[in-house]
Amino acid sequence: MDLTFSPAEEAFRREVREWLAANVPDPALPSGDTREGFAAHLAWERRLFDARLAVVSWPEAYGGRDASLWEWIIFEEEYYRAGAPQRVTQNGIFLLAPSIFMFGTQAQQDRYLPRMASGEETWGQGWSEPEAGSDLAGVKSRAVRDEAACGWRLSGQKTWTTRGAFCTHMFGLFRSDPEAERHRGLTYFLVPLDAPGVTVRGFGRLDGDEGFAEVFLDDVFVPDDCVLGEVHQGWGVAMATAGSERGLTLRSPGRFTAAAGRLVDLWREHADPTDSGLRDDVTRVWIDAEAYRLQTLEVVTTLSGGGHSGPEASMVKIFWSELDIRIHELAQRILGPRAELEGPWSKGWQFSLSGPIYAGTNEIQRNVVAERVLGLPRK
Amino acid sequence: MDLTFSPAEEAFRREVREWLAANVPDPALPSGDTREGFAAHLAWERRLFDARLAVVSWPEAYGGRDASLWEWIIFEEEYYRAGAPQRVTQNGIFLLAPSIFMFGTQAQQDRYLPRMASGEETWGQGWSEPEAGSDLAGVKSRAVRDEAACGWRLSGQKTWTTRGAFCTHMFGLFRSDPEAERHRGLTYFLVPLDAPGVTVRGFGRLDGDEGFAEVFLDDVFVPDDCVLGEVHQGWGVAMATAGSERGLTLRSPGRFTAAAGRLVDLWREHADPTDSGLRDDVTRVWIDAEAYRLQTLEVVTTLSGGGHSGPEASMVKIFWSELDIRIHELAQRILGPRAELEGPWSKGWQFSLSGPIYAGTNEIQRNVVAERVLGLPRK
Amino acid sequence: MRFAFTEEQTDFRDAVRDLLARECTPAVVRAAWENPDGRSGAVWDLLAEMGVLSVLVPEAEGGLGMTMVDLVLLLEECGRVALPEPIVEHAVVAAPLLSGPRTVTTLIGDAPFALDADSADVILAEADGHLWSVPADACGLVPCESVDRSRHLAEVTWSIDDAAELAGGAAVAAAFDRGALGTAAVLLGLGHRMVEMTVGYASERRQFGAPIGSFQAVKHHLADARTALEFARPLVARAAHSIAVGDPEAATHVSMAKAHASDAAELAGRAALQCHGAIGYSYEYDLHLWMKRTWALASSWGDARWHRARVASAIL
Amino acid sequence: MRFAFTEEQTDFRDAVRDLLARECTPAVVRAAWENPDGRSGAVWDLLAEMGVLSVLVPEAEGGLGMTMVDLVLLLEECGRVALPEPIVEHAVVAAPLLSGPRTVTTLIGDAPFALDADSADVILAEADGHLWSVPADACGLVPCESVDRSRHLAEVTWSIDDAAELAGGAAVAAAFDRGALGTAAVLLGLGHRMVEMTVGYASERRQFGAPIGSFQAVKHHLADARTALEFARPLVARAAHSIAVGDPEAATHVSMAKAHASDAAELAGRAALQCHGAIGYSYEYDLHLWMKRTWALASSWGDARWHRARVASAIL
Repeated sequence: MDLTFSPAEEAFRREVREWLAANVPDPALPSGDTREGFAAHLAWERRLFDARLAVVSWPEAYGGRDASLWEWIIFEEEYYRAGAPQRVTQNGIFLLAPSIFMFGTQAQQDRYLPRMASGEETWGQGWSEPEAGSDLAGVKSRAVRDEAACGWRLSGQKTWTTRGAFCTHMFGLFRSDPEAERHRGLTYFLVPLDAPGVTVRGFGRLDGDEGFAEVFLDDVFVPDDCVLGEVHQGWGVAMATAGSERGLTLRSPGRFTAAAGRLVDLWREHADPTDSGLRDDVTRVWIDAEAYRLQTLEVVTTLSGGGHSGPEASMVKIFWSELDIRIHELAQRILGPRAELEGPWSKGWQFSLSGPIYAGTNEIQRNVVAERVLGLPRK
Repeated sequence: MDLTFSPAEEAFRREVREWLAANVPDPALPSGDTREGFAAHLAWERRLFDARLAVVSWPEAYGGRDASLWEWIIFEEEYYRAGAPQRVTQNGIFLLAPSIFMFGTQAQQDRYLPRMASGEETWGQGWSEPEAGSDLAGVKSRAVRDEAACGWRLSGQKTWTTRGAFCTHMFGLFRSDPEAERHRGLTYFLVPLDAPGVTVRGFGRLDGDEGFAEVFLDDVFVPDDCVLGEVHQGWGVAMATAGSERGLTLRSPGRFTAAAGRLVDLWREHADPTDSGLRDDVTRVWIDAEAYRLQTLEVVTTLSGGGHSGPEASMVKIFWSELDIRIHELAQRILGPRAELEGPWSKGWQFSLSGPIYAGTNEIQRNVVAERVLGLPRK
Repeated sequence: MRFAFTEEQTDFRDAVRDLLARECTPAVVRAAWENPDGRSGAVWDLLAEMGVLSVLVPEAEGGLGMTMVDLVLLLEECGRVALPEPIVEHAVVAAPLLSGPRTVTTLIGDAPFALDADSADVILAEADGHLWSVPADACGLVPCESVDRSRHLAEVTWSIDDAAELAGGAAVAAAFDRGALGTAAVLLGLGHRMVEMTVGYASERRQFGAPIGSFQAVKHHLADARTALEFARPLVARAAHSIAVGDPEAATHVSMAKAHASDAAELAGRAALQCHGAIGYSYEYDLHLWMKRTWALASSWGDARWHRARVASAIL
Repeated sequence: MRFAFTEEQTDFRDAVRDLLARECTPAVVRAAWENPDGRSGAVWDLLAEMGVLSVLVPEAEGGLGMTMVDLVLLLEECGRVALPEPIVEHAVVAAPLLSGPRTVTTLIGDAPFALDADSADVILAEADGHLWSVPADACGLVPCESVDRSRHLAEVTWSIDDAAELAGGAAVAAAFDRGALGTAAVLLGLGHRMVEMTVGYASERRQFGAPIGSFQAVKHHLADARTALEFARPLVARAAHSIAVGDPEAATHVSMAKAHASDAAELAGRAALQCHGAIGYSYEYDLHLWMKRTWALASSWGDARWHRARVASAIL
């Protein structure tokens, strides 16, 4: 057991910290879930990319640094500690890219990854449909083979596409074999949102920002090279992506240790220090953020040694999403009657409430823990 | 709305309070869930009966006072406030007797009720079987008609019979129609435990006291007048009894307001008064005990006006059982390292843990609330 | 002993419920988010006509001369429809002291801002242990944006030179207690409506081949919320009775009610959102109108911990 | 950076697990409830032979000369089988200071009583900021009955005249921290075993025509318990590492671990009992042996709130 970073890793940390100190916008950018804010965030993404900090763990050829998972952890810690802008590119970089690395052809990797890293192309997920939310295998959107045109024609409706009204592309599952049921006969497509037949309608999330979109597809043609992985094998590709969403890469510990740190600052500024109940609660979430960071270090040790992440990822998702709520709930309690005012804490509180819902509700995650970690019977 | 008791009710309160002050044993009796303690408790029950305080709400003919529900509430408040002994007769008086009043013949009422009130005969419930716990409709114990002898022959095994090793009688459900399934074809029997063919084996509950028994029945003959209600109609009788268990009569608010009061005393004696977190938690359970008391007053108002108690009783069961745990959990917290010692609080803590399990687990109760109070779909 | 409302009281409640169901639809609430004054328009006047705003005004002054017991039932209905009005400030806190103006709001206790001061005629303000009536147009207002956009909040500056003294002594504390209890009653209605909305949705919405309301996890979330609300109700009714009869422990009873109702309604909001899933998180769906009102009211007029601390100082 | 145990460490753990599974069966735990000394008999000597009791004893003194990192893995195994022994007192707290006697127990920190003082040879006691070695037969013992009857507790009176000074200064606090962390590790094992027992039972037990473990409510109780334990583990491992390398924040890390492990194990106990239902409430079923040990250890060596207060004074 060795809990120290190497001199090279510490040097990387210093570089990141210094660059962020010099470059993080002040005042903060407007919300990236508005049209105006999204544009401002893309400019920020471009600066990250130019500093080769947009995708540190990717190969140099695609704009990264071939950084290790440890360096990625360091980067994320510093990024959140600096209060740097949210990553509006995250659903591409963290959800789609791992699947492109795993299932994409060389041509697809070369085509999509650099533009994703630079923010030139931005991606929203096309998972949910009006009748298929938690039950993702219930998707009804269709892909019909167009043999003559060497491609597919997509129809149907996707929804809950994050920042879909501002993104250039969507990835998602379509039913390519109408005879197959549930998990079978689905294909994973990469869809440009400017293709003829696509209509995007943005809508507001809890805090009113236009953070989501419905995407209507009416006989939208995409060529064969927009299929990721094998035809009809999209479920496996999607599950790898969903694994990324729940697992390591999307919810780096830096996010929660930084939030717990901000809560401690808020406590110092506004709370009654003799209120031992509040002290206890603030300390509890601070410890939990540490526990989350340490558990991630265990997982990274496993992955760095060639191991895999399994259904334990569902525990991680339950833990961070509930921790995030408790952090923000405490902030609201400290703010008292001012908690209802618009501001970073009330926005954070509202955002935290999405945690137990998206990326598979926590109810589904608890089923997974029970059945696949503990081995309880499905039926 | 009138929240005052009448002069007559207040006079009754004074009488009860004074009698208890003069008669409650000091030091406290040994646990009624041991053989020795049970006998001591029966002597206490006899004194209560002689003072016409054993069954205040029953008719005078059976040893009661025809007291109103309001007077019953008053009696219970005073009883718990005085720290009077647990009622080892409770499963007869509170669970079985309401069904005898509702379903019993005049002869059965005359035969069973006075001896129950005086403690001469004591009753344990015969609901659960090894394979039928929460799923009471799964009982397998059989009742076979013996036409010649004008009675029934009972065989099978009951378990979790409270204080069964010390009781004289058991009430319970037996499958009288072997062709019928689940809720049908069951008959409700009153069984003397000294009948030939009955074997009783006591066993320990969580705190080690012999609070439960298994009852083995091997071709036990009982005459026809041991059937309560109609043959094959036992489920309805049992449901009325189970309603009593979950509903008003068994868990009178006095139990919880008294426990919350003892917790406040413990807090005064042992806790750090500047610990605002603990103050907050103690206050919360005290408020909840008050809420429970007030909600009972609402229910009694409804019942006194001729109304009925419905599936809302399941909310009551969830609430008191979780309140009881929280009261005792706080006591354990206040006691700190001394919490593990044998004593009234650790005994109370262990007993409180049975609350969410018996009388229908709280999981079952939540299903009832969801389906029958809220109207959510069963399947 | 009779711990129940009278038939007259529940009849009045039913009449108000009917009116509000008809007039204060979700569309009206939603419109208040965009209106210049953040309010309901005609619904306020209909409530005035019906007497709801003057329940606590003596009959001699043209009011109904009723008590808090009558009023909490009506306030629960106002919560049920998320009425976007300063109903607590006007009809509960101010009415017994000051009737006449179309809209009165308040600035008492530790409240950092006043609700709907921009559309009120008079502000009932506390200073130096007295309550003052201040014409709203004599006040300086600095708007603060609430997450519930129907709640027009403002920090208020005012001068005693512009004000008329209304009351002092025990009336000040009593006014605050009415506000806290009125808010508790509104929270009850908000909580019940959120549970009902969710039961409706969960009974229709199907996933994995079954209505999501048939899954035990959904059932148990909602059962817990409903149970919490069940035990808040008698605390609210008892506190109303204590105020009405002048019980010396009325303030403690109010705090018990507000603490429990705040927690119960917040629990209902959490359960409602989680059981809805994504749709509940959408700005276009109505749930958030109720949720945000719940958050605001749970932390107004003293939050749950503040009120429990007040109970603690009485009982510990 | 490598946050994992070595293969040597987990191999040792596996060997201890095998030994304990074979030798420290539930029957042995149950027997300890009736034994004169409340202990395991031969298991203690087998652990001594295997070196488990002298992990922290320097090699020069005949020990294994290992660290807390090695030891917490073994303690978790002791918890898993509910080993009825003063393993934390002897092997974790005392061993680095005092090896030789067959059994050493302790009386340090704010502990009101000592464990198994009636069968110990020596009591390691704290007074005046120093640690003293006191022959057990020179002490006065007043027995106190624990709900876990394998825990023979006693209030101890002793005289410095009978004692030999062992250590002072930082070693006193370090001894307490080892005890707290050792207890956290034992709690982890207790918690995991209770979850496993419950998974086994719930997979077999059928009600309403299905294994009760297939019902979502049961699944979710157990998933929550398992998740709480999952995040206690790295806190325990990190605190062990901090002690081993002399990290100046080791005491804070120990408190984080003990607080979290106490809560997680208690949650596991609650979930286990509730999911078992009545059978878990029976004295004849084994679950209560684990539950009662969990209650005792959760409130020993500082309970969760005590340890969080210590963390608070470091971070707030």
